[in-house]
Amino acid sequence: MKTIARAVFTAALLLGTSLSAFALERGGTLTYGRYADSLFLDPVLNDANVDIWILSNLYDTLLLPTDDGKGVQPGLASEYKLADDGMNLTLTLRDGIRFSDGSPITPADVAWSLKRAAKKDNGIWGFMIESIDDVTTEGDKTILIKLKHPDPAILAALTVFNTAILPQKQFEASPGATDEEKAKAFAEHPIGSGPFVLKSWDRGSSMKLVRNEYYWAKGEDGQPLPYLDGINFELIPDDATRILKLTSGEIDGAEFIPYSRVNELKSSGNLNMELFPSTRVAYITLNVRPQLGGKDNPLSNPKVRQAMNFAVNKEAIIQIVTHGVGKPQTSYMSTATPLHVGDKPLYPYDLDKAKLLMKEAGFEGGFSTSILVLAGNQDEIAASTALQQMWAQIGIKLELQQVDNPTRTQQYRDGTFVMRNAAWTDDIADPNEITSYFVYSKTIDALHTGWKSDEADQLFEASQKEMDPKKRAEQYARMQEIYNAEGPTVPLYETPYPVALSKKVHGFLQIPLGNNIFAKTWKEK
Amino acid sequence: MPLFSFVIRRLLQMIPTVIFILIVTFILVRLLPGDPASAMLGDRARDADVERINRQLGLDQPVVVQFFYFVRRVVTGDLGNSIGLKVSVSSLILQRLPVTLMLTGMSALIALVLAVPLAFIAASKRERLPDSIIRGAFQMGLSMPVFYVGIVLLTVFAAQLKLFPVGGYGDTLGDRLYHLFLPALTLALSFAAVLMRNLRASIIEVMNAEYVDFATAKGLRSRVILFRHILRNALISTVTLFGLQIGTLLGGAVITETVFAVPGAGRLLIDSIYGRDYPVLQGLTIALAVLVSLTFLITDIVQAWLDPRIAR
Amino acid sequence: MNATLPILSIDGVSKRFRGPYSLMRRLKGEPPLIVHALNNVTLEVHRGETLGIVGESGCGKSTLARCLVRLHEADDGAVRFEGKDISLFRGTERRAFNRRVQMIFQDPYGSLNPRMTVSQILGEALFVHRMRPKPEIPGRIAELLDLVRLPQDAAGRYPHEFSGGQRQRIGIARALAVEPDVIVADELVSALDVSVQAQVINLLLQLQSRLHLTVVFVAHDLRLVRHISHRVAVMYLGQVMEVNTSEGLFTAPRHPYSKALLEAAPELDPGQRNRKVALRGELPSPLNLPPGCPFAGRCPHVFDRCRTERPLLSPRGRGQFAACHLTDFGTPAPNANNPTGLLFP
Amino acid sequence: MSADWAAARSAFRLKALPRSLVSGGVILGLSLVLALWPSLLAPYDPTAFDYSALLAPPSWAHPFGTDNFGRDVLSRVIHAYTIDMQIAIFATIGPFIFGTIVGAFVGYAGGLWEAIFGRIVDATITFPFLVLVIAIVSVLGPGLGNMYVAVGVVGWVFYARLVAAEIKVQKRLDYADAGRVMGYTPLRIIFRHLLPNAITPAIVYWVTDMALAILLGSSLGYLGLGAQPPAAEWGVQIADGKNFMNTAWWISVFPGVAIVLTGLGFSLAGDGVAELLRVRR
Amino acid sequence: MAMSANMGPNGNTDGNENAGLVVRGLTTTFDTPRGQAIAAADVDFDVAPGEIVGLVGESGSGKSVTLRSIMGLIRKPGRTTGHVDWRGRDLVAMSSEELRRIRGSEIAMIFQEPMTALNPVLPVGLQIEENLIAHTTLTTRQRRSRALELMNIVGIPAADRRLDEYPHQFSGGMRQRVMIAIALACSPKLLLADEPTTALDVTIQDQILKLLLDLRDRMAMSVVLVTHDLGVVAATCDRMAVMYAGRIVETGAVAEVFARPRHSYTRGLLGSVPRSGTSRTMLQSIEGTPPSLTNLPTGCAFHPRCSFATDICLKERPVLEAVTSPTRTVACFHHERVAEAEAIL
Repeated sequence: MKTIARAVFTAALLLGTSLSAFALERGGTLTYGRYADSLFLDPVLNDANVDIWILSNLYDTLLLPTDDGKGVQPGLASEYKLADDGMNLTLTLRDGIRFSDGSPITPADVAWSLKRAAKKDNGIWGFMIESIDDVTTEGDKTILIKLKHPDPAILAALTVFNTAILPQKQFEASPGATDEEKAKAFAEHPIGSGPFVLKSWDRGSSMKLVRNEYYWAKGEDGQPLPYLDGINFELIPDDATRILKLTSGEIDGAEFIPYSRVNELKSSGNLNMELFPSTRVAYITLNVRPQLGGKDNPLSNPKVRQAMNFAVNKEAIIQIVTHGVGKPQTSYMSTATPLHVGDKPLYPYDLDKAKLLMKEAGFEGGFSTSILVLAGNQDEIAASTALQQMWAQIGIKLELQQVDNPTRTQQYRDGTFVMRNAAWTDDIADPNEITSYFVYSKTIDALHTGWKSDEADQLFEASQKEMDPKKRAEQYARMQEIYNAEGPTVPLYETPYPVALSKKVHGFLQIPLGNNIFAKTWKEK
Repeated sequence: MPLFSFVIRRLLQMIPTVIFILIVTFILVRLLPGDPASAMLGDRARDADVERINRQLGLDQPVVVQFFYFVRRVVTGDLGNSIGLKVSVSSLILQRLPVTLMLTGMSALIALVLAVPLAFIAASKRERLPDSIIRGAFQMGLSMPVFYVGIVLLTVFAAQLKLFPVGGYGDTLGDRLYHLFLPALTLALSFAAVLMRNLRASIIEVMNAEYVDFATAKGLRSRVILFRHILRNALISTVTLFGLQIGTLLGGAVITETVFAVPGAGRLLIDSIYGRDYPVLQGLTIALAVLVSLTFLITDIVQAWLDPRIAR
Repeated sequence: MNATLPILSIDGVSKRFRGPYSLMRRLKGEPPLIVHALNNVTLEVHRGETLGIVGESGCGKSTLARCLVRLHEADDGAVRFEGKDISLFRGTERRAFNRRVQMIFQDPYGSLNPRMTVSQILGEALFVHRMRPKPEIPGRIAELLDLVRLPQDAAGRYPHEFSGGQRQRIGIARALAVEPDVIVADELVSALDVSVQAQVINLLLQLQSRLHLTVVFVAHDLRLVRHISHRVAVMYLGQVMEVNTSEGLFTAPRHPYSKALLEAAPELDPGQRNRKVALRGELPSPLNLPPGCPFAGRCPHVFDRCRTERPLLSPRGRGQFAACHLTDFGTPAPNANNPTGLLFP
Repeated sequence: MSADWAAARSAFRLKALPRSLVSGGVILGLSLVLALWPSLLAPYDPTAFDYSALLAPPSWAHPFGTDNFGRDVLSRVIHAYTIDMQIAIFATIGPFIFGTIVGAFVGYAGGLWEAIFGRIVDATITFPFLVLVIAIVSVLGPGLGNMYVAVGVVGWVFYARLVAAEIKVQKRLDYADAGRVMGYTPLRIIFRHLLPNAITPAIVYWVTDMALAILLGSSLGYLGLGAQPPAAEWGVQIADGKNFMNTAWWISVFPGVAIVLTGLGFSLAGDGVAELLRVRR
Repeated sequence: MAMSANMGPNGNTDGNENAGLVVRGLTTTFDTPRGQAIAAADVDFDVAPGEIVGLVGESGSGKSVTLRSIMGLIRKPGRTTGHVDWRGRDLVAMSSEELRRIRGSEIAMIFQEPMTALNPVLPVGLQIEENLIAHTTLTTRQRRSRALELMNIVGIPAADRRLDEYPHQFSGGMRQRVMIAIALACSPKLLLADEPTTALDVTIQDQILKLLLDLRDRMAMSVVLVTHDLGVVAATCDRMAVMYAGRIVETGAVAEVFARPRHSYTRGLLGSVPRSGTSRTMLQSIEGTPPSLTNLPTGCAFHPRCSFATDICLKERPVLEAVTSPTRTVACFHHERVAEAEAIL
């Protein structure tokens, strides 16, 4: 842990020196173009990335992820200590920290917030802290967390948005009978302890944040963060429009720049085209159930899957889809995910081998199959169109089916889909989340594919309690080996987060977990 | 008095229309594959999560029961709460519909401003060069997909010439009008083309009417003949078309609002389809149906006002 | 067949149309406005004769013509063809009736299907009523064209290629194709130019004697009606005011309205000018019929009884009927108000 | 027989064709040729990738440039004629036939039928057309076949409305009464007499509706609900090229031109057909 | 008739005020896809002050076109040449603004179908006042009272209320009265009437014709009355001109022409109309149909239908020449033979 902390410190220092090349300026409002609006600003009950990725600006957590997304650093808790048996965690709150309404943050608020987050059926994120047994307080600064079992990921879990600390009294004073109703009311005017406060929200149009006067962290100039007076999130779903608004100077930053535009914006004089390292991987999910729609499913044959993998020219796809921005996957998890193993691209393009495997699998003549594509999603269309061409080489005739998201999700959940495009981003600085979904069959049937490896399941269960980092790393190495060899996915590429910012904007960061960090952002006048 | 009974009759006619639309919408949205929970929760949801949410929304009830509850709520004026956005549907509609109204209103205005003088020029220079140019240009306007026109206008007028903002929606009224100009123009082009075509034909027809000859024989000034006798009569048939096209205009707003990042009802409608946000979809459909029906009513009244023969 | 039996008889036929029913009227519980197009009309048409029906617009003469061919069904009373109520005809009986009673229409532009050639129009009538076996149809078409004196090359042409008079001939040929007994001619020549009118009238006269047709000739032009008819019925506001022989009507009308109608028609003799207006006032609306005589409002001879009691059509001498309380109106005895002698020297 | 000769001469007599019909017809004729035999003119396979020429600007080798897959844009524009002309016809012919028949009956029957039909019309025109089509396509699944169904479910109403209105006018004319006096059956009067005279507005609308169908198909293609990749369709192509408007304008501009040109062809032809079918009296 | 001086026509006439209307060589052609149609050719006629001249002919004979040409109402693709002298000024050569000042004030026009000639969406009062706005300096109130006065002159009861009504609320006869009121607004010296009674019922026609005669006397104006009805001419006009295929073929005093027509067409027209005492006999019709204006026969345009025609009629076109008196003209090589032929009556 220490080495990580040191690395972070060094990185921060480097970043700091590079920043100090400019004279830091405080004040001003940053206008940031988002592709979709948030839905629900409750950290526990929210459902989607559109909420998750900006929540840290409103709500603070006890611990914070490091900027590389792999480690943990102090947040509202200035100190934390995990007992040697791994069953107890002690945290100490910072001095004088307050919520955005000025009320002090007490251990009681913390205990209540964590218990609410851990409560079964409260939202869909509780699984990350399912190990928490009880939370108690001691004095006016100390929090004791008792675990059901040793949890190697508990520290990382306390950086995740759903463990954000909310003021118990104000929350419970919100109108409504149930927790959900109260949360609905509370989330309209959230009170947290993040660097910003929600000022106004015009759903589907814009969201205005202003600086939180009570935020605890200090900036480089020794004054409290954030530097900005406020942030205006403007909702601009159309990619081209979002970029046009940025280039015309109407907004200062824009997220989700299409890969096709990255090189163009890079060469633009007044923009910084940022490619933030991410945990994002893009892949094709294959349904490997032996029978599908009453017919034998060729995809259930691992050799077929390997053949399909070998038949994909990843470099070409990276060119076509990401315009060179992405890179080939070396494991099912991204290189930015802790405990990632792998140094060379999976399944190098090898048509002969693919054909051979098809022959061995008894599908020399190929077969017809289909893939779900999110309607209108240019990346998925491009990737699938390329796959259609590539797999045609080994006799697989691929039909593209564009559907809307709910339709796709339903087929996915029902396990009736054949293939689908998919992408994944970690929410926690630990490999357990992605592995639980991809590999472990008991979460959602390994991405609803019906794939199952008893060995991997056992390894995963063991790793969830394994406190020895080295042993845990070995477990993950083995799981990656199994999955990468015969798993139900065709890994395509991993990509950074493409964010374009005006040259006047400094200090913005999107960490590999996706969180947009505006605390240290400042803007030249 | 005849106008009054005419209005009442039209209002009564709206009732079966709205009920019909209500039933169609209700059935249609429930035929859509996927449910609100799937739409909301995305790929990571577990089955238990999905079931819990559908139970909360009452979607585990039989469809007939759902419809009954729905109608009961609508009758009491409650359109329910948005599943995705977690606010009441009525507040959402009140927030979004005015934007779309302003957009369609503006584009209707632009279309009129474009179509009326040009139709007159085309009609008076019939079969000659100005007529051919005007008709050709509008023909093209009619043949271009709305999204394409939008992108082109955006690129040229906003990004290159920087005459207009790229999109979005301002805060003050003036600012909003300024922001909505380009999207309104986008919508207006094809609308103006339809209007122009119709108006040109009716101006030609009216020009040949005997009362225009009679007006000439009375020694009236040409300006009087043009405005009082030709244009007013020519507008009568165009008013109907104008009303009918409002529905089309609202449909076009769906795409325009997406391209120009205008937070209007059209986009909300699409979002609610994609989000399987049943209450919003239903509420919005009712609101739009009532709105369009009212537009028909207003155009009928305007027509009755223009043409005393209608309200007998 | 009984020779004295009229081929068509109209027994007390009434026809009403619903007028606009405004919401205000509905709310007030008032019944919808009713247009009384025909009001208890009784007439007979004898075999081989020409019955003229004359009157101004809105008098119901066209409605009556349409009732005769079942384009309208009578609300009250009955139209009888050879003694049988035509509204009871069904199936083959109805087809036979349709064949035997034909109509020729006013509008030479609207009465022919513009998308059918003349031979298609005629051929269809022949085919549907199986007038001739299929191979003989072209020959029959040629005969029909000859009959109405149209050139043979007319067969392949469309209606718009003909003049108005020629089109009326096509209409006549279509009616004759099914070899009817009765022809109802509704304003047959009123849309035609004077010189062409004469041609068509002459043709009709010729055809009638050659084919022994019974003709009901409906028109507003008194001169024409007089010229072509054996007997004339004068209608006003849905009622028959007078039935008279053609010459009887024109020399001594038995109803004040008939007389006014005759006086209003400009004479062809410039020496016969006068400056007196024949009949003042407007035609009343058929929406709200007065309780008494429909002509009471404009009649120069009106007296109290006319406004309360509706006069019935009653006999006035040989073959003459009138609906007027002045039963001796128009009798040969000279009358100060009757300048008949001045009109017809 | 001279009458027959006259009939034949009259039937085949060439009317002076309206100018707009000629120009529209030329455009549509060429479009149809491209639609039927795209391979004759398309220099490349429209779905073949060329990794060595991604996003190549127009050149002699690729007159319209290439797209992000290195596919030849010219070939794709040409091959798209097959799909788009198919959309124009298939999306409209069903509604045209069904709507015409329903409209003919409703217009002739009047009364209660007309009142019921009036409410259906109201409801249909009240509902934004595009939204309804999107919803129906979402229910049925994406693809051209389902798009035709969706357009048909909504579109027949417009034809029926036009035909019903015109039948109502025509049935009051004397020639309809002449048919009744002749004892012709209602079916014969409707289809042999009234419809040929009442159908002109529907045919004119049909021609322009085909252009609208292409626009709708493109809009749905743009939204991903129409033609499915790798098929070339103009709306899909424009959607593909949307992100390259600044760097590779040729991807979306040429299909855009094709849409406008074809739309123009249909519009002109519509005007021309209206002129040609105008009843001469 | 009381009328203040400023309501009359402009006083700046520099020509002979008593000359009336002199039409010379008036020719109007239309370019059609099938060639040039000569709708009116070389039309010469005069109208003396206070005179009613009837312009008679069948449809397409050019009578309405002649009337519209006088008024300058011919629009593209039509073209008018020749001279129309009105009080010493040529209306054809005049600037459009000059013409506008004369239209509606010195010369007024009424049309056949008041339903289409009145603007359906404007109240009739406004349509009267428009005329006054265009040609007088009357105040709003004066205009209103003048409108009321006009309504009374033409015999519209309850004028005060009816000024605010729309044309569709009037009956056919009343509408024609409204149109006459509009035409009379500025006390014109010449009234051009284009078939003013054709659409009316016979009793209403009688009223309107008598009204016109009455107004002519009261206002001392000249009238050109276009009609196809010889009865109307006989009952109303002082002199008449008969048109055929765009040309005037015969003119003269009404009584003379009726008594002894000198053109075979005039003779045929008179013969086509049924007269009393000729019931159910063949009418003396003119065979054939009027020629197409784009394809006129050579020589005399009437020769294919003329029973008097000889070779010269095929080759040469007869010119309109004075015969018995300077105002009795005819365009026929055989007018003597026609005049000698058996009388029609």
